[in-house]
Amino acid sequence: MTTGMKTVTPELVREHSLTPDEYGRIKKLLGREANFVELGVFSVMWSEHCSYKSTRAHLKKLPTKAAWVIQGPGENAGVIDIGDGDACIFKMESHNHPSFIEPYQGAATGVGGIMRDVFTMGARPIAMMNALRFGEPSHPKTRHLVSGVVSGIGGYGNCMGVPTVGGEVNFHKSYNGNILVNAMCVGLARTDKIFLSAAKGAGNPVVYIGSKTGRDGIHGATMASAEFDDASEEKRPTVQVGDPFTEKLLLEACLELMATDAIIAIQDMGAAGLTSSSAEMADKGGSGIELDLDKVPQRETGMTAYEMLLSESQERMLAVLKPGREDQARAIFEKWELDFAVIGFTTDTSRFVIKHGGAVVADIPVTALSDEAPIYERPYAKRAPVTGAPTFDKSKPVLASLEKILAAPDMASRRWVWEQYDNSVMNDTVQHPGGDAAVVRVHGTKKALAITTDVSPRYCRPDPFEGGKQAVAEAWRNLTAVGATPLAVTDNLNYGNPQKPEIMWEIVAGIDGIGEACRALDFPVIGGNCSLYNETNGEGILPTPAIGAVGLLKDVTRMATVAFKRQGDVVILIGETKGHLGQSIYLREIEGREEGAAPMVDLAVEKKNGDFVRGLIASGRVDTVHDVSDGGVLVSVAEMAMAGRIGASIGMAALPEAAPFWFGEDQARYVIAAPFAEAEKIVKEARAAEIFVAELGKTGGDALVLDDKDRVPLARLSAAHEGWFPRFMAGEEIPATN
Amino acid sequence: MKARVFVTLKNGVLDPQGKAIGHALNGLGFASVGEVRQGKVIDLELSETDTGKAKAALKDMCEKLLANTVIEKYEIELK
Amino acid sequence: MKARVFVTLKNGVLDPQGKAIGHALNGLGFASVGEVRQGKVIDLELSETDTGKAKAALKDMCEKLLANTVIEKYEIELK
Amino acid sequence: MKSAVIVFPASNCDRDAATALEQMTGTKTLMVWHQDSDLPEVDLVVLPGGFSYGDYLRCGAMANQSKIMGAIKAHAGRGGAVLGICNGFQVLTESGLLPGALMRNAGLKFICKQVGLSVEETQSAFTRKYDKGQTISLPVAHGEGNYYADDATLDRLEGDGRVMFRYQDNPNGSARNIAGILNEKRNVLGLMPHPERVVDPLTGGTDGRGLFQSLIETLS
Ligand SMILES: Nc1ncnc2c1ncn2[C@@H]1O[C@H](COP(=O)(O)OP(=O)(O)O)[C@@H](O)[C@H]1O
Ligand SMILES: [Mg+2]
Repeated sequence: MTTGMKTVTPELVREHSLTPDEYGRIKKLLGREANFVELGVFSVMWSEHCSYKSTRAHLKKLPTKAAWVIQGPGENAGVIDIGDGDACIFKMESHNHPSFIEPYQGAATGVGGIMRDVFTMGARPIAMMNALRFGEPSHPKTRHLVSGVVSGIGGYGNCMGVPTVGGEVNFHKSYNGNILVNAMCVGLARTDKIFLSAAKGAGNPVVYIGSKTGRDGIHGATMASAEFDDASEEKRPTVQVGDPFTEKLLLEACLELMATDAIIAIQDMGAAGLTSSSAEMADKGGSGIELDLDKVPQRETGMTAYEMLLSESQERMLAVLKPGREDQARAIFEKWELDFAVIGFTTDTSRFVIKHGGAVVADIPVTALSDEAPIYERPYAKRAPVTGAPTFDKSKPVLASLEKILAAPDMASRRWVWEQYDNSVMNDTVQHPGGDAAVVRVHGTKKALAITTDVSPRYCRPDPFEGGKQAVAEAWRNLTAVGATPLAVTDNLNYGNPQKPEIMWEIVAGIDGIGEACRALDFPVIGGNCSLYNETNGEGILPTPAIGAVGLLKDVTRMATVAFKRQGDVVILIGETKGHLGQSIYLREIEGREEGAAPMVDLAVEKKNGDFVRGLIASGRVDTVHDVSDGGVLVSVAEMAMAGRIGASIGMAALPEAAPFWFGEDQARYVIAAPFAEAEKIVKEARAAEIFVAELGKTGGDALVLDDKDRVPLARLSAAHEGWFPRFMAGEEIPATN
Repeated sequence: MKARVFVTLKNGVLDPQGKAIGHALNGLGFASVGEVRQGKVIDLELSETDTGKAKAALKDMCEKLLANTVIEKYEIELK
Repeated sequence: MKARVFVTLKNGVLDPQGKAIGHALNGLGFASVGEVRQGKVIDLELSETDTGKAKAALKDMCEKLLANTVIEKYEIELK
Repeated sequence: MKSAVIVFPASNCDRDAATALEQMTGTKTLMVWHQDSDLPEVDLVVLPGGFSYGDYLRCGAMANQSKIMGAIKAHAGRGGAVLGICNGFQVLTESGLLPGALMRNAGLKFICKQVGLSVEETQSAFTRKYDKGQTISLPVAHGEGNYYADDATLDRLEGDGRVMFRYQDNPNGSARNIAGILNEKRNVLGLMPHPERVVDPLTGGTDGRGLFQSLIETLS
């Protein structure tokens, strides 16, 4: 038996990404030098990923409470009450780095990981979303990465039989060397059947379930260690391979076990595998834990304690059972042909004790790995937000600009992407990808969940605070636009290196912006994930705080979609248009510049306008709504027309300048369509409520007609909108910009 | 010239397919079957006549396209 | 004993994957590449020590599970 | 009509099939585990969609080795109705209950979308409620739905009136646009599109109802 033990030197400490100060703290907590295994354990538990050491102090400022919140941040996923004893459990997580190295497996295991976070809490996953950012389309790696990531997400999610119902895709050069793959999973459980990770009590069996442990994904920081030198490169893959088949069995087996009352606590093995799952469970339960690694099911021979503790093999879970229930649990896992082993027990010593080959190889106070982990108030340097309104060429014809925008990489239809995802399995998908929010029915009821992910990174660079606010507001707006009551948020904060004061400021301001919006909109944050150090060659990505959000439709038949439904409906714009072109899609795609202030969100107006629109949908008066976001009003109208295959004739009298009105990205706006009589009433009511409202025109025909004079056939717009993605992926088109 | 390229997962990389096949074979009563690994075999016709050049080109093809060297290894056979 | 099984598409059965690979290789500038066919290679560890028995068992495995003889053919190699 | 849905490891449209059947028949659907060796007494056996055994090796190949397959073959042999949807169709071709094979989509990508189908034959327990030549819209969701058979087999299928559905705009490269076929005795149907996903206007339409109504009328 190789113990894998070696002496801890300053060099080794550094290789584990721990600072000398941090190691000093470790020695103090242990009252002695750490051994090699312990050093490995500390390095992963005190890593940014597990300890949130740069962001923890700031994340505390986010609002996390509401009457409907059952579980806020801190568990594997957040939980909200959606009435009738039903709970909705959801979370979003990044798999950025692995997806850049190996797009298919990186994205696939990202999907698998977030699903485990959700089903470990007792939920059956019912919907997946993904927020993707790639480098500019002309970058030589982009197409390969898009192709691999999309098929990886599909490969895993489709096999699991969980519909992937939406997401985002952006292209920007800041992601050339660092793509973002954020996956979100939404599940359903009963409020009285939610499983937490607190391993309370002593003497309870700790069981290992799922796949065997191999040398997968052992932390890159440890790669240089001599212990591995004899083995070939091949022995230490840094990228994990996903096995969705096993995950599907694991899901069914866990839900079957959860239907019994045998479980005290359960947690998936995610980052830092066995180490973090066991340490976190003991920490939350206020107990100690003792594991015998010889009992861990192993895929390879000769694995050291260090390797087993740090392995990130996928499709594994750890559970603490009530004593005496081992056989009941084992029978379930054997039926599903999964590994099952009792590998330890809880203790009352508050220590994390690991045995291997009969010897104790690690013995650490549990709190040293959790509460005592360092927290940094990293210095940050405020950068003045970019201000000012950009200039633009007033002579550009509006409809030609529209056509160009609809075919821009960030604006073109994502059909190529979502047709590779099974978005209707489980038979409850009411709104498929392509609308403002996905809508998924709560099985067997008339309720439904609305789900969206949003952020506009191009606003977050010039103004991280407003950008953070805007991401939340847009998510809230997208849920509102289908008629749902927005309930809660999960965030995925993707930023650069927090040790750079300017980046740290982007993080702090972003969190502040998110917090302010969530408070104003009564939209608590119930979970999230931070992905920092997203940089290549010292260049950070655009700040990308992705917001995943869920809302509730009490009656799914009272719902709105973006498609125009009737000829002759009046098209109405709700919300004020000042014509904000700073950082807009128009400016970037038509003028070729990224300039000016990001749009400001007035949260009070946002709430007022949104509540008004939602009221119209809920009362059954309006069934056609689209929010106004990227590209502005004209893009929204065009999307509604293309979706419904019904044209429109619109116009605005006495516009001083056309482009700001049609393409400006002012916030808190919606386009709705309703039959004439209803529309008249709506306009009156809006005015009475002091909500900006404007009649844009009427639906009908097969073209978009502007100001009764310019027209463009819908078929032409659709061809432009649908054409770009498939052409790009076929290698037929590599645009120079963006 | 004909060439055959084998692309297989590196040792230590999980092979879910191989695992499932092994399991299924055991289930069918083939008790003697131990570990199973699945890979790809790619047969190519080459107009190249120089063996050395062909080998070099094939290596290049493997590195660039045929194998994902993050998780896979390859072998080249000329016939 | 180690065995290697090749499962490839029968001649005449269209192989879109092979075609796509050939196309991509040509696109990468490997002009000498003609037809490409992709198949599977399955490596098995067998505890069986009798070659004859192993071969028979492998044939049986191919017929029962490893190959779909409607579209595929197989070759067995013992090492 | 009493029906059973077979559950293989990683079947994932099993619940969808059961729900659709329950909605259409008003009776409970029985779920049968792949390890069982007997079928309950039912009129219809459904092999559902999904990724049995992860679609590893070949779609449907490992599911075809399940214990329950013996009972399914016996049921089919007695003239009992068998419906294989998507992965279920793949299991049926692997088992030899239906001819041909389902290969990787010609475009090499998984495809999930609503497709137009023409109902080619109405002389069957599965399609009698449709009109001959009727166009219906059903979703497909598969990576390997490219139907292949040699020309002689294809000619025979067509000659016998056993091609039940054809794609109007072939999404996967299937020979002769075939989306669904019957066996010789006309009691086993396999198809790639998902009729069970279109029985509710809220979630995609009602064009799949005709198939279940046909079965109910024939088998009840
Ligand atoms: N990665 C993706 N996966 C699935 N669907 C996607 C993805 N990206 C975008 N979509 C879908 O395409 C539609 C348009 O996306 P987007 O323009 O980001 O919408 P919005 O501006 O309303 O947030 C949405 O329905 C979205 O869910
Ligand atoms: Mg929207």
